[in-house]
Amino acid sequence: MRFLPHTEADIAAMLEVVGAASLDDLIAHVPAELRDRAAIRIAPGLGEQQVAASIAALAERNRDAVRMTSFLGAGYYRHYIPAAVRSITSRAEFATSYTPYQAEASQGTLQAIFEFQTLITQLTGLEVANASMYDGASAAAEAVLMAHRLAPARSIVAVSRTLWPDYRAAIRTYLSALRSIEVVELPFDATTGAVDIDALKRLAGPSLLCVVAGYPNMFGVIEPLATIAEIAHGAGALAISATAEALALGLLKSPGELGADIAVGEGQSFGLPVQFGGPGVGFMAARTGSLRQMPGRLVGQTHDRNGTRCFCLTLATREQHIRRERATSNICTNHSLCALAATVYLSLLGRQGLRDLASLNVELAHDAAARLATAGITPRFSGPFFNEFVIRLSNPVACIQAAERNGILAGVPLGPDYRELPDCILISVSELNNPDDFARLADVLAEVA
Amino acid sequence: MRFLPHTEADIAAMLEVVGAASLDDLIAHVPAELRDRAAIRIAPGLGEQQVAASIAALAERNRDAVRMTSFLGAGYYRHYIPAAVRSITSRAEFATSYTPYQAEASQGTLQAIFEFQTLITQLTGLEVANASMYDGASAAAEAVLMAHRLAPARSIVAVSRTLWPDYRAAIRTYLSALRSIEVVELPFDATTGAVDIDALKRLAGPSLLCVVAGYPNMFGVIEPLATIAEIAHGAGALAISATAEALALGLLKSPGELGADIAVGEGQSFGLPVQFGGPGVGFMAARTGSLRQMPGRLVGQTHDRNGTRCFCLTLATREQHIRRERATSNICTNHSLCALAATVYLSLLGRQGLRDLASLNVELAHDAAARLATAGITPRFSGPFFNEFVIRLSNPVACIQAAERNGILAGVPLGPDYRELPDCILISVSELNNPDDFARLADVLAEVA
Amino acid sequence: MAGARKISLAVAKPSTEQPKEEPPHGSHPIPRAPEHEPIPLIFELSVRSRRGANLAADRTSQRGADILGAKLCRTDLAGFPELSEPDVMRHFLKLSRRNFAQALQFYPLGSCTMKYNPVLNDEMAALPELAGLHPRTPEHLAQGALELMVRLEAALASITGMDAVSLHPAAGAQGELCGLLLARSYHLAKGRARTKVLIPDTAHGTNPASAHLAGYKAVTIRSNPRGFIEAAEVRRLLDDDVAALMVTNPNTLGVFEPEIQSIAAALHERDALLYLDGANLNALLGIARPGDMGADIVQINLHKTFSTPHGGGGPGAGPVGVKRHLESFLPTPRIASRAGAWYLDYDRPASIGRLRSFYGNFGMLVRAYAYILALGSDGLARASRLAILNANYVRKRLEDRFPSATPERSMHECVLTHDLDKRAGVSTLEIAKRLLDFGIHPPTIYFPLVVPGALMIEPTETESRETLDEFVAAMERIYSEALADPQLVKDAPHTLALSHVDEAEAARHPILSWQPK
Amino acid sequence: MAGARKISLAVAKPSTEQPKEEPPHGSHPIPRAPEHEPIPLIFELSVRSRRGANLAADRTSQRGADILGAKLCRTDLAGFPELSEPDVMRHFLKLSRRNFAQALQFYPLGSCTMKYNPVLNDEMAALPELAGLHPRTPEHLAQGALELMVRLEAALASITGMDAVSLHPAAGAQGELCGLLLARSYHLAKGRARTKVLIPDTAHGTNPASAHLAGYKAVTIRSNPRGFIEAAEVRRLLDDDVAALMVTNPNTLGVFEPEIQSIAAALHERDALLYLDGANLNALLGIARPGDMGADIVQINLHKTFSTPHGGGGPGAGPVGVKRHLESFLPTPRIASRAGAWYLDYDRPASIGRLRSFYGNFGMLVRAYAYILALGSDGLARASRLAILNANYVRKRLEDRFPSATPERSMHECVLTHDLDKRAGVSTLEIAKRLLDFGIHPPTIYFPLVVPGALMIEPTETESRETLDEFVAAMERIYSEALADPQLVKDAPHTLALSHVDEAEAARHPILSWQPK
Ligand SMILES: Cc1ncc(COP(=O)(O)O)c(C=O)c1O
Ligand SMILES: Cc1ncc(COP(=O)(O)O)c(C=O)c1O
Repeated sequence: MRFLPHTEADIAAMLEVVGAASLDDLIAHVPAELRDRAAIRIAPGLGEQQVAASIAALAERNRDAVRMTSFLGAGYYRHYIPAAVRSITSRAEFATSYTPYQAEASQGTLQAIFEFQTLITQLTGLEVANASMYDGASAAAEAVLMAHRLAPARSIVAVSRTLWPDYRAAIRTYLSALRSIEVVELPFDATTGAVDIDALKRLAGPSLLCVVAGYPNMFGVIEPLATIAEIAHGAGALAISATAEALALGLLKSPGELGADIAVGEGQSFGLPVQFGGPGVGFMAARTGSLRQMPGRLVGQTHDRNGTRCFCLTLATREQHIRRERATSNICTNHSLCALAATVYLSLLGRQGLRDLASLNVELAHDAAARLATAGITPRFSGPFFNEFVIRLSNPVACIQAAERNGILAGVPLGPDYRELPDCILISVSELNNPDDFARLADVLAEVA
Repeated sequence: MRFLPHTEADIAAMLEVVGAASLDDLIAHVPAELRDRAAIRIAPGLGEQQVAASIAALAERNRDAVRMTSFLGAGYYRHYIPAAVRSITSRAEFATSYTPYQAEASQGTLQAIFEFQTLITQLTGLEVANASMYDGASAAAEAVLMAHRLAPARSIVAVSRTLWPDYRAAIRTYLSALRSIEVVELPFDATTGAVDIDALKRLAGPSLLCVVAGYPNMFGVIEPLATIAEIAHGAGALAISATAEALALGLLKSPGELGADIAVGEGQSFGLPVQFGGPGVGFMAARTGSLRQMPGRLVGQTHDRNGTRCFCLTLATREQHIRRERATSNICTNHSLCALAATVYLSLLGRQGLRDLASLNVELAHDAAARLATAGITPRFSGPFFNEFVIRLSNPVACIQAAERNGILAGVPLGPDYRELPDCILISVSELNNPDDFARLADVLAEVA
Repeated sequence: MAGARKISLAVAKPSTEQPKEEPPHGSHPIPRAPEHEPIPLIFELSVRSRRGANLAADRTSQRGADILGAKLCRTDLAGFPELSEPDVMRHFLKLSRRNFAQALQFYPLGSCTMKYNPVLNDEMAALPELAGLHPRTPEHLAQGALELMVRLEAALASITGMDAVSLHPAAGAQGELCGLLLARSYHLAKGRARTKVLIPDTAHGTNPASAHLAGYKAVTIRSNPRGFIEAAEVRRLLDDDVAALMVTNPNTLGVFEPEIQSIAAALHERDALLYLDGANLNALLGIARPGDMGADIVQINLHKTFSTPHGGGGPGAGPVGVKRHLESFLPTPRIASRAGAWYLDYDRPASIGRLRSFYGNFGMLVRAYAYILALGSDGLARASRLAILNANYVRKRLEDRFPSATPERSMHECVLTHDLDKRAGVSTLEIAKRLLDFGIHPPTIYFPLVVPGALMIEPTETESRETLDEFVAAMERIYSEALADPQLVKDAPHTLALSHVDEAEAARHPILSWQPK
Repeated sequence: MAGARKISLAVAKPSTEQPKEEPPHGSHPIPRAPEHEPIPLIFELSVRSRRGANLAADRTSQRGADILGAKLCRTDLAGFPELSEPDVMRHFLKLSRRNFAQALQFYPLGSCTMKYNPVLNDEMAALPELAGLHPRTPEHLAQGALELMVRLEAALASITGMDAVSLHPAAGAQGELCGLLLARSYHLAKGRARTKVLIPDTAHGTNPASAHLAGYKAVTIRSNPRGFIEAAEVRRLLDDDVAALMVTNPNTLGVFEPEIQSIAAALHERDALLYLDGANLNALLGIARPGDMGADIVQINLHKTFSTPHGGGGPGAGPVGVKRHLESFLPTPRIASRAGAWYLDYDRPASIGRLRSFYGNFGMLVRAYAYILALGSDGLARASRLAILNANYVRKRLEDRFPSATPERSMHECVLTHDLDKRAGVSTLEIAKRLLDFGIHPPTIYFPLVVPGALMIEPTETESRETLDEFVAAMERIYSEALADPQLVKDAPHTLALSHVDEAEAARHPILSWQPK
């Protein structure tokens, strides 16, 4: 087998050193009845050519989808990925190393993650960011748990209904064991598509632990984060912003500037392919004061014996391998290589380029909305939006099917996740779309609707 | 422009150092009438996303061809390329360095090429091999020029008609300035498809400089190289073997063993894509005695001040940058990265793997021939063949078109290059073909023929 | 392999001998090697208004900002990088060269299974039809991806002997949390809220942490002096508050738990569940299946046993396998079939819900599936046997100087200890740092916690005997150095860009991000 | 860029100061850094019957060998590598790290245009529809590839001001041979066999070598003290035996040939041709076109001006551009159109024929085309201007210590000289080797031959001012070192795996391949 270097001669010689008669002799102590039943019932091994062919055959069955004009978003976003990102993240030194416990042998990863942490603080407008989380949804859940550690006496978690369904579900699941906590869903304003501020005000009391709002939210709407934070703070609660389209942070006011205490999100837009939903990269930033309650790894700056600046994992005392059941989280393996991809991506676009791209996304999304409007299809909500917006259709199913027949993935139907929006679909636009995509979409929808 | 680091501030500061008022001031000494006409008349620059899109659009127009079942060969061969080859050759350290003049800063390339040279000597059964040539055709031409330097008094170059048309053309063109040399084409035996031995015997005289034969040849036929070499040597001439399907050397007796004095060929089969004909990698090997007449770069083993073994370019006194017009060749930039690809490929397959693959190719080609025979289509030539063979069809054009309609590239028609074989096509088989490809081909051809 | 041995000898020259690669003119100061120079931060390399990647021909769109207006938009991204593309590339290429990596050197990090990662697998994951497939794609257009996931689930189920597998969790630890929440739902469904999970003292830190997250009290169970858990001890601690026992098998000492079956039986008598931490599955392929051991739940670290690249700390994937009685609780969605087509089934009332977005770390799943196809039934079974051979070979060769922490036979890894701290005041950490001078990544150290100064060595099956011999030579060399010249070891590494990184300082005054001056 | 400067200063510490990265306990021998260990040859790493890449599940086919029989088949590939895939990968990854490279560091190799190579271009060339397209594909199924080539020909024609371009030649030197054979056919067609080609003393070695191959006598023409060719001198040497003059413009001194137009005129008066070596085209984009200078023939090194990676010495591509009167002689096939489709035209009776297989180094053509699209008319014009700025900046900053070999304005590169050999016995080669200690690849040295101890520096436009400043600092540093402590420079490099590679020994006793013991 091409990955296994051992020749029969090697095996014989090594067995002799070990003092075993055969390979099976080495596992003779494993109960026989286990060994007898352990034979693996899958096909025998294939050569590389055959492996490549059989996976290519599976991939082929997704081919139509990836060739269509797409308006899919709703938590994961289609963006152009510069080749440099792939080239750097595929460097064996980055891809095949592990958690940088040995600082002297891991400065590449450590410095890159330190740079990632810095970029996240710059984007979120908060002081400290960690080395990455699994994804936006689990990061949101961990943020609520963090808030709970910061204010253990409080019990109500207000989660905006405009948060992505996966994020809400993850929060519920992560909290399901915490009987003391009650998760309350904040309704949205049926006109604006943003959090219902009055509902929030009604919840804002001494037992409110935190408010979690999307920024922008599931509908693409840019929540009034400042107001939300103000109300939360007024009740002594924490404001948590969650961002799935991280590109928005390149143009919008930062969560920190608007008062968020914890900002989490999904960094997939920063140089990671949509690859059927993962891996992306979760990020989390907060204020210095809450540092010791932050989950996940942290890379810190230090120096070596000769005073050379360098980097190492730090504050591990918060982590499971030292703190065990009292750790701030159970996370161990995180999404380091994805964080590297985001770091390369953000470094390439840079200060002006990221803003420009975000601005272009806003521009194109609004051009798309305008074009649909000429076909009589107008946004369902009045709130300002980034690069996604909701439209209402008389017959969404038929529309989506008609679009598909015309080589267009029209968008994500909201019905399944929002009973109250059975006739709505979410249209996501990015720099990968162009004006005639909009025309084609408008024409198809107009025809059916 | 994203590749150009200069900011306006940089430019201003640098101009001041240089003492120029503007960028154009730097080129003021270039005649104005030249500058006035020099404006480049192409489109302005594009972003990476647009570049990728426009090239993808061109590529899309070749899509049908690359998705068809193919039997194309005739000098360039379809083989599976292990991913490791791409991953190694794309290492920035290999891809973006240049000719290893500074040995201390180039050991990676130098050692890899030394390994390449060794592999080529092992495959060809000759003592010395160079660091690579452009391709098989130019290597064949350089081999004849080398022979000319070794035996300047002789004038007749016998080139087998079964040598690939491109190789024959390259030899003629490279020699076109040498008025003293006469290139004679050796006919092939109409039954075996190999060199007409009697014709060779007739040429074998005191003025015969060398014989160049394909091994295997254009028709896939394995030439009787030993006999050819014997006859050449009998006349005091040199025997040169040229191999386009280098995979054959993993199984066939080596040219050196059979008496070839110089062995050249195309290494594309060793881990390089067919990419519309280039770059591949030419190789050349010869006997130690002719070393000083060998063209191209050579990497040699040596040691540094501390006795550490290392490698460097050597015998540069043969080369143009020192010898100028008296150099053994004008070649400077060669195909180093392609030689690296071949080195990785051959190292991966290894001693047994290369032989196995060659053997499998023979097996599949003969299975294909057998399957076609059941449809009444039999090989045109009786000589033993490696992984290509010629068939005769009553209506080759119609057959090829019919096959195409059935998603098959049936093979290369020989008519254009061989007037005497108007109704023949060359079928090339490799590990990328499978038995039901053969059945499909046989059925289509049977139908039309 | 003369060559390779030459290496280890060259490194292992007697500490007295003048190293021959020193230039004769010792008088000159040797400047720091270029590859040892500190690398500025990307922010420090920035130059105001320098541009990297651009939109169409550097097209800048202000319109978007105008549409949203100043009230919503930030003024600037002050401090953000401003570099040309060439300089960005150079920066990260240089950084990459500051890492040790499995692809470059021996990396026997215990419990992490740093085996060879075939590059083909990365190429497969990058196929446009897989990497470019949006998770919200209508199911009928994503049948290839769903089929791949179903096949992987089936392969993992067969390999582990479980009835159903969920590919949902992002990593092992999330798999643990998932598994324990399944246990919780199982007991709640039976109308009881159990409160405790038994966890051996040898367990990985994620186990107690996950138990805590799942709302359980982690009760430590002692492993016996030979390094395994006794069924009797389990029985002693068992009561009706115990929801499950979490055990790693082979455990973190590399020992196969000999009483695992009776432990399972004991648990099942009380309707408590056996959670098997499958991080060490690389020892068991074709040898013993968690399902057959009696495990009700197992998590599988694809980035370990199934060779997805570790990426400097992830991403990984931590699928969970369960027995039939727990299937209904698995995370949503499940992949189900209807009229010959796969679809995503969200209608799972008993499910624990979700721990992350979408369907799992698909990119990692593709790699693991490619790896399983490549090895197949024969290759996987052979891989575990050779992993065991390698671990026992290293253990045996080192036993005089670095004895095993357990008398039991080792499986895929061995945990060694030593007396150098007592004899020479040389610590395990110092030994680890000295290994760096030999171009070898140190093993996992000081884990499991029950072993003083533990060196946890997992060679994996993809390492050749020659590589193991070089490692052994280095360890022997360090042992004698420690006795002859302890300071030499304590001052290590001597040959890298850095030495003695001050981790205490980093924790005392945390600097976690770059600040503009 | 404080950071970046820090580097150059750190390296450039006074030679007396004790380098602070030396561990305090200087008593210990510092073993050779792992990354400086010699790497065994792949053959030395082989172990009998170890297997790497396999066919389907290691299926070995003996049948093929049986079909051909023992008479035709070799018995074995004795000595061929036998390694596992992981060990092969490790070997070549380790080797890769022993190279300096443009992507990693400043690489101002004069006359080679080591500019940034965008990785996108490699990805484009690797697209299955391009990399997987067989050269014998029927033309109607390869229209995309043919169209790409036609567009590239057109772009190159417009950039160089020529009437027609052939993408056929594999590299610059083959382009030269091609061009001179075109000249030869041109004259033969006019019924005369001219015998001489005039070549300046500053010419690259490939020029006389190509002239010789094309059957011409290379007649050297002196450049004047200011470093360029005078039309008067050309006239003096011109007679009816002169087929062409081969001139590089800007020449290898980096000087734009001021009299190029009158030189062309002089040649044309005698119906001799002007061959312009376009290796230095990076100086001319949007500034001056060979065609407008009066060139009849020009070769273009795509691996220089158009950024295809140099690959450790190739592959490159050397398209040839000609004026109308030479078009009919271009190599076959030409790409022509018929009924709106592209086809390969072999019916070119006047053609010189072929110099290589198929249609050119297509993979390189794709990269060059992608590069041209990315820069476009504006980017290309700016690139040359910035390349010129960089060269003149370096020249100016260094002029006190390393004066320019010519008083003329430099274009994209500058050729410097020095008096260190006289003043301190330090040679240009020694300066070059010392640069390696600063992590900088040396410039081209001892070329052009007319300049004693030449340092030929071509920064290219993709290098930032900070990088140039670091280079200048290193050069200044070396200059003072040479005067203060010449031996320090003569013993360099001090920081790499090797120092003072014995090239004489390699030539004296050539060992060109590994031999089994
Ligand atoms: C025994 C054991 N269990 C669980 C884990 C956690 O897995 P992950 O790091 O994938 O979250 C690890 C990883 O180090 C481990 O070694
Ligand atoms: C001036 C000049 N002419 C010609 C050449 C030859 O080009 P190539 O190396 O591509 O054959 C070179 C390459 O170094 C050169 O610098």
